[in-house]
Amino acid sequence: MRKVKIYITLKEGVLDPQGKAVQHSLHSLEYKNVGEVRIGKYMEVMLEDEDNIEQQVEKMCDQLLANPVIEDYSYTIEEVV
Amino acid sequence: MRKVKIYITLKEGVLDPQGKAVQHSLHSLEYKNVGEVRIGKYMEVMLEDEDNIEQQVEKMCDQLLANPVIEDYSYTIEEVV
Amino acid sequence: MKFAVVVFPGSNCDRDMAFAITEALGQEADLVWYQEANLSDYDGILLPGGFSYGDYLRSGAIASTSGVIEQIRQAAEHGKPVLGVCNGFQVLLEMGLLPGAMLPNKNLKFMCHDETLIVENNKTLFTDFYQVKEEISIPIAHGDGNYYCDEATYQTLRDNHQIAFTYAANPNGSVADIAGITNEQGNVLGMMPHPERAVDALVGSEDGLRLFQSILTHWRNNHAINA
Amino acid sequence: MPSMLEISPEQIEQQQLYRDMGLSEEEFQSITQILGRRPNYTETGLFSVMWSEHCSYKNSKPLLKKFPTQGQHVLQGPGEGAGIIDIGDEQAVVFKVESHNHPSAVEPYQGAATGVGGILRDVFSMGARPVALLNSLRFGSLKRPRVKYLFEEVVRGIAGYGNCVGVPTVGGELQFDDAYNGNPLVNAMCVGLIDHKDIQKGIAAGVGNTVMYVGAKTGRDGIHGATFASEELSEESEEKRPSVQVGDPFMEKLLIEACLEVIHHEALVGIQDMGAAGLTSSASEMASKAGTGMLMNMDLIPQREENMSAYEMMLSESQERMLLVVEKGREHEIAEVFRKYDLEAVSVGEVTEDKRFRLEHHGEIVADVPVDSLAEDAPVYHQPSTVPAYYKEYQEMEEYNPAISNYGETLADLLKQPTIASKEWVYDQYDSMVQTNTVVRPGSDAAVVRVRGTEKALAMTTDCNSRYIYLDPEIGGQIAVAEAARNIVCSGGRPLGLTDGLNFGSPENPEIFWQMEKSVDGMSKACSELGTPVISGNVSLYNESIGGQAIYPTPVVGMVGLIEKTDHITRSSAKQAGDLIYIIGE
Ligand SMILES: Nc1ncnc2c1ncn2[C@@H]1O[C@H](COP(=O)(O)OP(=O)(O)O)[C@@H](O)[C@H]1O
Repeated sequence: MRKVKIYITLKEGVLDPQGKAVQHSLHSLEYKNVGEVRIGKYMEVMLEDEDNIEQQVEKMCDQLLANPVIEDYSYTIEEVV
Repeated sequence: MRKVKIYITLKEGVLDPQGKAVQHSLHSLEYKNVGEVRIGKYMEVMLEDEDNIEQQVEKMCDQLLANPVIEDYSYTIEEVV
Repeated sequence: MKFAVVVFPGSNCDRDMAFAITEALGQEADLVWYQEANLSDYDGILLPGGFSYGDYLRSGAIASTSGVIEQIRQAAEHGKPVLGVCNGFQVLLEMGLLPGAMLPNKNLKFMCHDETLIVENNKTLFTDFYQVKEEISIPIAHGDGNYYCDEATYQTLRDNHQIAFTYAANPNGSVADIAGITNEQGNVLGMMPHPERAVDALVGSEDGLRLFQSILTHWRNNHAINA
Repeated sequence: MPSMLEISPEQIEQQQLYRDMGLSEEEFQSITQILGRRPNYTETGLFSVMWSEHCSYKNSKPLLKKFPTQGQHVLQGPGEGAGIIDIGDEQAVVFKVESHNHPSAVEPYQGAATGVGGILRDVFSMGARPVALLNSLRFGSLKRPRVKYLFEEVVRGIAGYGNCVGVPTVGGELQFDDAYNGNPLVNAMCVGLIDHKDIQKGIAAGVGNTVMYVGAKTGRDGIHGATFASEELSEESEEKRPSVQVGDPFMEKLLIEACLEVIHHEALVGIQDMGAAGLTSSASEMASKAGTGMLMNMDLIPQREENMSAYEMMLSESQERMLLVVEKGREHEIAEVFRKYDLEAVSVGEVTEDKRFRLEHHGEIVADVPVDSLAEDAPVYHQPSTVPAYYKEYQEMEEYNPAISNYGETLADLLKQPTIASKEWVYDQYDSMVQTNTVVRPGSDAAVVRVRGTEKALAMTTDCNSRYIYLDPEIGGQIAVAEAARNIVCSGGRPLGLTDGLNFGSPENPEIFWQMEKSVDGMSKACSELGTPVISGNVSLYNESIGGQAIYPTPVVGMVGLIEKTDHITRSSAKQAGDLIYIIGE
């Protein structure tokens, strides 16, 4: 069994209205030292072992989990027992 | 400048309809080895250096970024130049 | 009776709420912008539906950190009626005035239609114009209306009769079919369905009007006693 | 890109770089003639978007002229953000339809969402409060996974935007057909209400007045969206993907409220949204309409990204932006109104006398062209038209009457078709009730929205049976208008007028141009007969999938009618057992 952790972020240059709203709110909460905030998704997918697991994860991301038009992704794979 | 990476996940025991739906879609795409899928948030917050930066991050999470009724959070802090 | 309808950036049922008060109930209502609000002059506080701050991060989360929240908390402590509808309910949850949290609807879709609600507790200042177990028709319009709380909280809600309304046919996955809950004192009600959209037969049902009439009658009775 | 590194005018000409921007050789030559010199890179960009089909209607203008646009109650016909029709009591209804087909084909959620955002801005920039949204959608076969994905995401996008801004989505129409497999259609219509005294115009009047920019910052998104919308989809569209814009409905909601407040301010001279071709079209159109010029300082444009060139800023289609012209010296009063909504209004330029459109960047003039040459002097093409081979073939066919053996089965089969089946799955996702004026919700012939404070209500519908139009564009065009009118009448209303969304394939194909011609003829005829003028509309051409398969001709009709008294409202549902059923007509 593997635990795949996937991080999905908006591509650079793509507007992130959510991040902007959160940044604004942090400022009004007096966290004046907050700079840019970008908000993405974090997924944990449990996978039964298979060959080419990395290839599989990338295919899943391209096909479904990330939207390649506006999002990038990265991932890590951990062994679970 | 620091880049804080924040991971927000649903507490164990809290149902994750989105994760369920993604798991289902992955199964119909013939990824039969997919087990549980949990979906959370991934945030990148740029922070100007301050003392007690960890304390600050935790306060931000408690106050706004995570909802303790349903969510847990963890974070890492990186130096940026 | 004079109501404040608290308007956050992104609220969009604020006018509807005010119309329900002024046109259907025949009382006064002011739209008060969250930054300029002075709630002390009002007899009742209404938190309308909509998408405060675009529902970004979590529905109601950003609004629940704004300055006016302290005043809402105080109004609640002073026993004034506080009603949060839809996004207003989400704000009440996020600010911790009511227990629990909202998750996305179980089908992950926004849904908008009439729902049948069951009045579970008619002994609150919001519901005593209804019969207990009465079925009423009130529209819903939400994407994050799947009410969640842990088992212990649910027990407390039940034991204290804090569950005001349930759905006859749970549309969104809410724990125990919960559609609306009150605080322990019973003067704060949060509900996902929109009673302010059900005060005029021309545009749907009139079943929501009695909720506002209950509030008014309670206020009048209190006033008569105090006077 | 700093201007010194920019491609030189000579290179643009020699390497025919203007072609990549969608300009033909003749068009480039005529620009050179207008300017008396070769245009630089920025200027070429300005012309390329303003002379695109999307902004100039260069292929469709001769056809649009055929529509009847006058009428006793018309307060504003085609030419502004949206058309306006009087409904009495010093009130008027404002409406328009807009397409977002190509963005939706590439990124369905954002494409559809920003389509809704754009049509809303067209309506509230006139000074009207948006009271209803409708849409008209076409997809290919639901058996295809990509089509299913497009369909689900488009619906989610329309819901995501419309629900958030608090304007009810009360109606629309939906058809599935293989003809749309590669090219879905997403048309959105917005209806607004206005008091006559509040009607705004997008004009830059008053030499010396200040040009202000409000709303979202300008990013590199959507550069060349207008030309993108004026091309056929190709493999390259995939690469043009960054041209997809992300919408921010929360920002739009703030803009709606702030703009509807600022229109009451006497220091406001003109207001227009930045739609397709963004700053370029809004600024040049406002000046051209007022007979003035404009000088803008690009350094002052709020920017989301670093090192943006003037070209990029002028062509960006970042969403949720408005351009205002304000009396000189009173900018702070206007900025104050926006500040309440956390919006910044920034002075970016001034109205000039010289009728030129000039841009300054880093202390240099980077564009200097006659303002009318952008807004008015685009070429007009009279495309050749030919009767399509398929049409001739159909004309010669014997009339065919299907033999039905089992009516029950046939009926069940019909009802099973996605185009005919209930659309509840779609409209349940739309908030159809917010504003609490929706008397007849989606699912009836036409939606009905009451006019609060009066006895009146508005009936509204979108219609177009594109199969009929494909088979016979002229008759089909008539049918589309007549069907819309019937829907209005059946709801208790008198048709007031219509907006049209002309979705076709490439006008450079004579058989397609024939479809355009004939359907406009048919629609015009029906409009004249029924006394329903066309007060606004939109043209979307080059709707073809990879391989050149054109969609069915799909001229969508969006019609609004007036119901004098809410008692007159009728619904299409059966009322009770025992009632008699009549068929009226032939
Ligand atoms: N098919 C059409 N029929 C009638 N009027 C049209 C049509 N297409 C465009 N128009 C009118 O031309 C004007 C310019 O339209 P357009 O450029 O689409 O506006 P926008 O810049 O908001 O997209 C508008 O007033 C519009 O109503």
